[in-house]
Amino acid sequence: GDLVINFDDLNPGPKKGFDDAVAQFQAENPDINVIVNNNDREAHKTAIRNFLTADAPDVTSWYPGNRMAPFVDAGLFEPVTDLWAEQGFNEDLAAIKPTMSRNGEIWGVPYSYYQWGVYYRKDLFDLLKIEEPKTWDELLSACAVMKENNVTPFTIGTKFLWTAAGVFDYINLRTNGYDVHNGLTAGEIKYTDPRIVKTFENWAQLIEECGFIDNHASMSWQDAIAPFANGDAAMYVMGNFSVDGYKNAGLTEDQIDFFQFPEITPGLPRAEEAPADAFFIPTNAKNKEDARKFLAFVARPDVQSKWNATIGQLPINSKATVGDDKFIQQGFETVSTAAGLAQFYDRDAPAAMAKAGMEGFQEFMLDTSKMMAILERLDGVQEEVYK
Amino acid sequence: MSGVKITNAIKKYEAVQVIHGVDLQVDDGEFCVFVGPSGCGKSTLLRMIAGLEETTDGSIEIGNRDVTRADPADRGVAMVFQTYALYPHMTVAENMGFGLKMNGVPKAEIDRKVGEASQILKLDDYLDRKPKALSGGQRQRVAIGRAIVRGPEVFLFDEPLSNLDAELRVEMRVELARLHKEIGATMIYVTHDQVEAMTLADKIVVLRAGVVEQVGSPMQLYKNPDNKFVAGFIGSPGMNFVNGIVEAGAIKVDAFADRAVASTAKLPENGASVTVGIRPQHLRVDPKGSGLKVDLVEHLGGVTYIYLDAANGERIIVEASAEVDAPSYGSDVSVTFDDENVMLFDAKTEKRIR
Amino acid sequence: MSGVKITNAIKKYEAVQVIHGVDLQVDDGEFCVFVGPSGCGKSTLLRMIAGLEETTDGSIEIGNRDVTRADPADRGVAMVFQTYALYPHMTVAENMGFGLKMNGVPKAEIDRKVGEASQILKLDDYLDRKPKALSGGQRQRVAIGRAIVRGPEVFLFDEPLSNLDAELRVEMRVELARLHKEIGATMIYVTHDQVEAMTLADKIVVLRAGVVEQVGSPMQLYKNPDNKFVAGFIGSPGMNFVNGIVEAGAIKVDAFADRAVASTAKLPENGASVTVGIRPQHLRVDPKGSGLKVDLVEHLGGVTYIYLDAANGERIIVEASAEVDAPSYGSDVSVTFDDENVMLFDAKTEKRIR
Amino acid sequence: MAVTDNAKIVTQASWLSRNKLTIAPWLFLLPALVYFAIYVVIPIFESIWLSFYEWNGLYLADGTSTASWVGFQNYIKLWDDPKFWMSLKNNVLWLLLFMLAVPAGLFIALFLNQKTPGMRLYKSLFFFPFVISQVVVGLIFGWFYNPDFGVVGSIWKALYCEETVNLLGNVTFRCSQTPPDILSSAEFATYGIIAAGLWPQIAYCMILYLTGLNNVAADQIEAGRLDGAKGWKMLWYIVLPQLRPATFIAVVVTVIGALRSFDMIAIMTQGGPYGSTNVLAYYMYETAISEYGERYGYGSAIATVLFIIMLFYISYFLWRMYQDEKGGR
Amino acid sequence: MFPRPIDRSGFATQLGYQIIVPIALLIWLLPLIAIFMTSIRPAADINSGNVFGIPSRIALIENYIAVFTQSEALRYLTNSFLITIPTVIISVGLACLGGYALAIYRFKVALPLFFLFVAGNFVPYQILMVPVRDMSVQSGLYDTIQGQVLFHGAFQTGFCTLFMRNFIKALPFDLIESARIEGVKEWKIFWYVVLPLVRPAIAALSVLIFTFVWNDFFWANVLTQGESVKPITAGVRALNGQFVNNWHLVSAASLMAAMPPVAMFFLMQKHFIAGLTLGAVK
Ligand SMILES: Nc1ncnc2c1ncn2[C@@H]1O[C@H](COP(=O)(O)OP(=O)(O)OP(=O)(O)O)[C@@H](O)[C@H]1O
Ligand SMILES: Nc1ncnc2c1ncn2[C@@H]1O[C@H](COP(=O)(O)OP(=O)(O)OP(=O)(O)O)[C@@H](O)[C@H]1O
Ligand SMILES: [Mg+2]
Ligand SMILES: [Mg+2]
Repeated sequence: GDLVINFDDLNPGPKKGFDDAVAQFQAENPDINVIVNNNDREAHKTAIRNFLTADAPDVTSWYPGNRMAPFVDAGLFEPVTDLWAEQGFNEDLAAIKPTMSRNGEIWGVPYSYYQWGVYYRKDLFDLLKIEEPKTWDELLSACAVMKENNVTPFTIGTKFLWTAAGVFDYINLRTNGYDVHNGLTAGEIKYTDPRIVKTFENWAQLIEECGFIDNHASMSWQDAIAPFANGDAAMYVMGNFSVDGYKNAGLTEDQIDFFQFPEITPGLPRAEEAPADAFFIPTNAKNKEDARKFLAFVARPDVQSKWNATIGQLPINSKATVGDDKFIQQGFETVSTAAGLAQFYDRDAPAAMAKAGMEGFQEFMLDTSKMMAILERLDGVQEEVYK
Repeated sequence: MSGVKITNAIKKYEAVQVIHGVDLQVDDGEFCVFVGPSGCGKSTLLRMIAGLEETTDGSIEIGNRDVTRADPADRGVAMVFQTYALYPHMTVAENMGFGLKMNGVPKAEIDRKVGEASQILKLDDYLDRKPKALSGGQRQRVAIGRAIVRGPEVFLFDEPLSNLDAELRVEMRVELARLHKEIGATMIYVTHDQVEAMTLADKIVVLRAGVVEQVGSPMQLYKNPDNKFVAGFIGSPGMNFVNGIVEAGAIKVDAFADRAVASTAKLPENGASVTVGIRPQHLRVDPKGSGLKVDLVEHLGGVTYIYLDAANGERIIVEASAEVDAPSYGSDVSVTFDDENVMLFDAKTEKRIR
Repeated sequence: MSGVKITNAIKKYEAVQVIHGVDLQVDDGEFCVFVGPSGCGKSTLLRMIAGLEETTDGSIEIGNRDVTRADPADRGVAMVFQTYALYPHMTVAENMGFGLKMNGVPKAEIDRKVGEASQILKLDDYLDRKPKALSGGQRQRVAIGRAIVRGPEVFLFDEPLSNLDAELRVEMRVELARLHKEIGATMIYVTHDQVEAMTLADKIVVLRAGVVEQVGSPMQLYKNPDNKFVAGFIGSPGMNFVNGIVEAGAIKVDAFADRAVASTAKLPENGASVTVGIRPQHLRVDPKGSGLKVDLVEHLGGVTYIYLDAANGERIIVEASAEVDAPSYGSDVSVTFDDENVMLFDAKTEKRIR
Repeated sequence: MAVTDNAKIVTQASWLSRNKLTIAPWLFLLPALVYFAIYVVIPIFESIWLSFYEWNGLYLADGTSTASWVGFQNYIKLWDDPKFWMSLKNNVLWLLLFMLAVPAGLFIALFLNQKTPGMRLYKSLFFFPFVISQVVVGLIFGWFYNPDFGVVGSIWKALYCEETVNLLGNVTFRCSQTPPDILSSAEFATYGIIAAGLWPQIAYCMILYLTGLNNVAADQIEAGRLDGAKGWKMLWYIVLPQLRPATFIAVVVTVIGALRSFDMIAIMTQGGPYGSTNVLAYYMYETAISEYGERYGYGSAIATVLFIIMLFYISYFLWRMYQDEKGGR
Repeated sequence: MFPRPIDRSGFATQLGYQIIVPIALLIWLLPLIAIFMTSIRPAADINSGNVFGIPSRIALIENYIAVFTQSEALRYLTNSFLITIPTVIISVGLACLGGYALAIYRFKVALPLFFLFVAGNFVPYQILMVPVRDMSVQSGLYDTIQGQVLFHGAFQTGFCTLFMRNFIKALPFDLIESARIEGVKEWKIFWYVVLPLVRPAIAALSVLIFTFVWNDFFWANVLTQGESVKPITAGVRALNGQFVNNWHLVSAASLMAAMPPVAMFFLMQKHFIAGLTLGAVK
């Protein structure tokens, strides 16, 4: 029968990865007629709220963590706990299982994730004789060298807010660890908690002693690539998807490299940001049988290997193989050895909180002296949101 | 038979009553003119006949059919508006034929009727023009043509000439008179131009505040008005009115230097106040007399108006022929007249004393 | 001394010349009326005096000051517009005092002057109203009051009464005459209403197509017009014009059934065409005669107009007194008149033949 | 039989024709009325109703709404919501500053109210900004303000920066002062957006005034000239009072424009930086259907507040209209 | 005329005025000129910071072609037309009927109903957003051209009715009465007498509504999600995200979005301005 899949990425790479996978699935299941609705990511975010009730596809892409919570709570997703058991996903996809679960059931099947970390201009580092910093102090001293040479250490574009959240997440993960991240995004830890304050103080130090480019608040993350590409800024805290952007800006693989965000609190188990993409079956799907087939298919090691090789991301299935791209390799290394995987601030926290929090981060980056006022305000929002 | 008969017609706009029970008979083929001061209800009455205003009470018959509640279209009337109400997007021919066309009259017949009407009105050369390209008089003619084409029993005109300039007005007035003679239909005509009323009407209806004051032929109204209002309203310049006191079978009038006016009318008892009316044409200035001061002399070429002020503040206008030497400003004069030209009115009821 | 002297004034709008060298002297205290057909340049000339239109060439003096290039406000003139041009957002008092206020006159003095003017014009009770809340005549008075308050040397009026209805017009006309007598200022007045011109003017200026046709007192123009245009323009109903042929020291007129008209004027040679003019008032209908067909008889109460058609298509209007029995429609009549009332005009140049 | 039938038809027809002036208007009006009611009138009440619910916009799988009644809770929350007050404050700022469009429009209109050759073309060119989509205006100004690639940036570079090469030999700029980042500054961003919004709005007011000036009674101007009013006095005492209808409508459209300010904000800042350029219209949108929103009840409460504010103007406008109507036919 | 006509002043003033006006215009339109200039620059100019100067090369055609080939601009433009034109037809058509009813007939609720349309026209969009969006989703009109047309049509009907009613009200009522006396049926009066006379109003209104709807951005956001039915305004925003730093392309796309209303304005200027002032002022 017909299998309707709503997908959410029109960018060439991801689109190809998906299309290839669909083609393969189609080839393997000639009796199933796959119909694809591919939409822009932002549009998809709006659309899913409607199509789940009004015009449900059989499979839709979506994100785990808090992002799936409202749909799960409204009973709009079909649990696939049994599928996981059947297919042995509980073992193969173990790392992601917590974020795919809610209310004691598992709700979808992930096909990919990617690492975050610090991308840097290797040629600049070489020129300034700087090593990849492993610790906070190393980072700060590296910054000092850069600044002496008129190089802005970090580039960033915070116009759309979420990039700042990435920085926050990392400093927080390194300052307080994975549990505090989860506690905070779950509303269990207040923003004025001394541990979070510490995170912000570290961030303030980073801004003070390293520094971000000027005018980041008027730039998108793509805009922020320009100074990086031009050599005016040396580092970029980003997700792996940005590599394409660097290359488009004319940088070669030799000029850029990746390191894990340096350690801050010594001895803390290292957790990483690694947002995952997944497929879900809507409750109102018409062809759930084939939908389950597709979900099983996308989790297959061979499928994930090939797919992620195409899109330059990391497969989740532990049996899958990783592409030979240098960033993928490093990412795999980073993520697979991590003690915990965070989704992302705006996926782990509920929407209203995430919005307020990210605005706070942006404001903080523009004026660190407002720290306490911001944190108190976020406490207020937190109280409201998690009520 | 297509006269119009109005019986006790009443019109109310919500609480306000504007027509207070009008009874009127317009005979077949008659040219009837409604006159009266502004706001007296002339248009309203006309529009009630047309069916454009509902008649609150009473009845209206046209040619013996009771049309009080009939649709305007079914009354056999045609109306010419003050603004002409020509359809600006249609040519003259289309304007005239529109009503017929909408009622499904065959094209050939429309053309024939329009042709006839345009011949009567000398509009043949303009049939393809839009109203914009016509002069005021021509537009007026088209409006009339539109009425003629429908061959109504009764023509209604609401101040059809008031938008024309003085010269054209005279011309169109003459033309209307001829038209009436030609087609002989019943016509009801609203105006507040005296001259139009006097020259066109077979029958004038003088309205005041929604009430008919007098009905009659122009000369009847001019020569034999029923009351002070009609007397003052008909004739130009208006009749002079001064106060008089009945004294021993005659009337003593201050303004006439106490000259007693003899009268054949049934005078009220001695000492009663009456209003004495006399037309400017019937007065002559007597430079040897006294009691009236010359306030203003207006020479109009053929005729001269002399404004006289009486000691008691009353004002008298004398119309003199241009040949007569006018008295000079400020001089003291009196007036002479024939007693038979004097009309008397009750000072209170303003009714004519005959 | 505040007369107005215009010397060879010329006005051009770009290429079009609308005033072709006007020379005119208006004496101090004189009431001068400009008349002429629409578009002849009356308003333009007046506005040139006011300074609202630039004078292309020539000069304008007011009270011996050359003001040809002066600002309107500095000419010592006040103007009353046809539309009144009252400021709708100001009360009557503010309207009248505005000019003074703009010239920095102290408030107390403004109030005094406005008070005076409003007394003259009987506007005391309306000082706090906005123009919207006034009747047409009252508005007109405010417009005049605004002019009076400024105490100008010259008052200019551009058809000030033409927006009023007939009755009010008469009333305001009389009032204007009185006002002129009262303040004695120079007034220049544009109208195309004949009656206004005849009754108000000390001096009438007849304009045609930007050229002065004749200047003179009303009676001069009426009795002794210089040309056919003036003769036809002044007097109502207009002078009858018919064609005549000079024949043996007299004029043979078709329309008069070949009755020869004797004349003391210097006649052109025999056989020449002349235009014969005679006013309707000077004609009498002779029911026993023939040659003219009665086309229409209009009874106006005091007076009756008889429209006669000659065989050659010429039309003659006779004004008869109401007392005279009018001939019936279609009957064949002739007219009689005194030869001395006939005026002759050159058929080509239209100049009077004296 | 046939006779009675006929009689029936006649009476029916006559009932119809007798009442045709009662029925006809409804037949003409009904399509527009029903359609308008469905899409505009009823939703207003639905929105107000919804503002008493908490709802994340989702329906259960069976199609029933997940909304739950919370009474005045949303309004209470609003009262404590700093972003709401920030938005309201910005709305007021918009209202006040947008009013500048009125005198500015008047000024330009006066400047252009001449009949020299080519003036018609100039006038219409001046009118351009109004016709252009606010999205485009927002983009243009966003680019204008951009401190790096935009016009402000270019000017800044020309003034305060020198061109050098960086470590890698690429061309770069060293500036003695950081350029103003208008749209990222909490203090200035709102002003920046308002300035952009004023551009088309001034054009709008200008056209209203130009037509107004066209209709200024020439005779009153002339009377004023005879009365010695010149220049500003003429403007103040004679022209402006006559322009009152134009001014009224310019104020109305400007108020509405200010309260509807959505497009510019959506394009230029999305309410940022950190909510400092938010206005009720955008905040409502953000709360209800943006990525981080989905609080429909709360959004409806914001919309209701906005609606109530607008209601004052609507009522005032209707009242004025009613006054006019009373005078008419 | 106020201020005093300049052609009455001295030559110097006249000349000064003739010089100042174009300069003022230039400053006034600077933003537009700037983006036009940008839209004809080659990418290299932007990158090298030549934003203001003379373009190193006129890349007009190239840039505009790039916009079409590298993005969905063509589809956005088509969508805009598909949304705008039917909207104009629907709203103006209904408003003619409704305005006629409200203007010509005396019935008690005419004024309140008229005010309802007027008020609806001033309502902030936000108050309609949630229910309209929800209704569209429920009825399957969400994310369709029809959905947008239907909403815009309804909303603009308010303004159009206001406009048409006032316009028809200003027609001489005698015309209607005259037709009634002639026995013309009500709908025929509407069709043969009123409609031909309101043609100028229809033209004015159509241009106006065209511009309003074309320039809509809010509802495009609320009622659509995908590329396929987005109008150009929303499209330009999307392009802005896509053509990061390619300001020459963004400018070209923006100008393209602005073009139809601008062209409309230029062609129908008289009607447009009449519409604005008439609709508003009356
Ligand atoms: N629709 C209406 N509602 C209330 N009163 C009305 C209406 N129409 C007319 N009137 C009143 O009815 C009276 C008569 O009006 P009508 O128009 O018949 O006067 P008229 O004699 O034709 O006056 P005019 O000579 O000025 O045309 C007036 O007092 C007028 O105010
Ligand atoms: N601004 C102008 N440009 C060109 N021609 C004009 C202008 N104003 C008036 N005219 C022309 O000048 C002539 C005289 O006009 P003016 O207004 O003085 O006539 P008028 O005698 O006052 O007429 P009316 O009795 O109709 O008021 C007319 O032919 C008119 O067309
Ligand atoms: Mg009337
Ligand atoms: Mg004039």
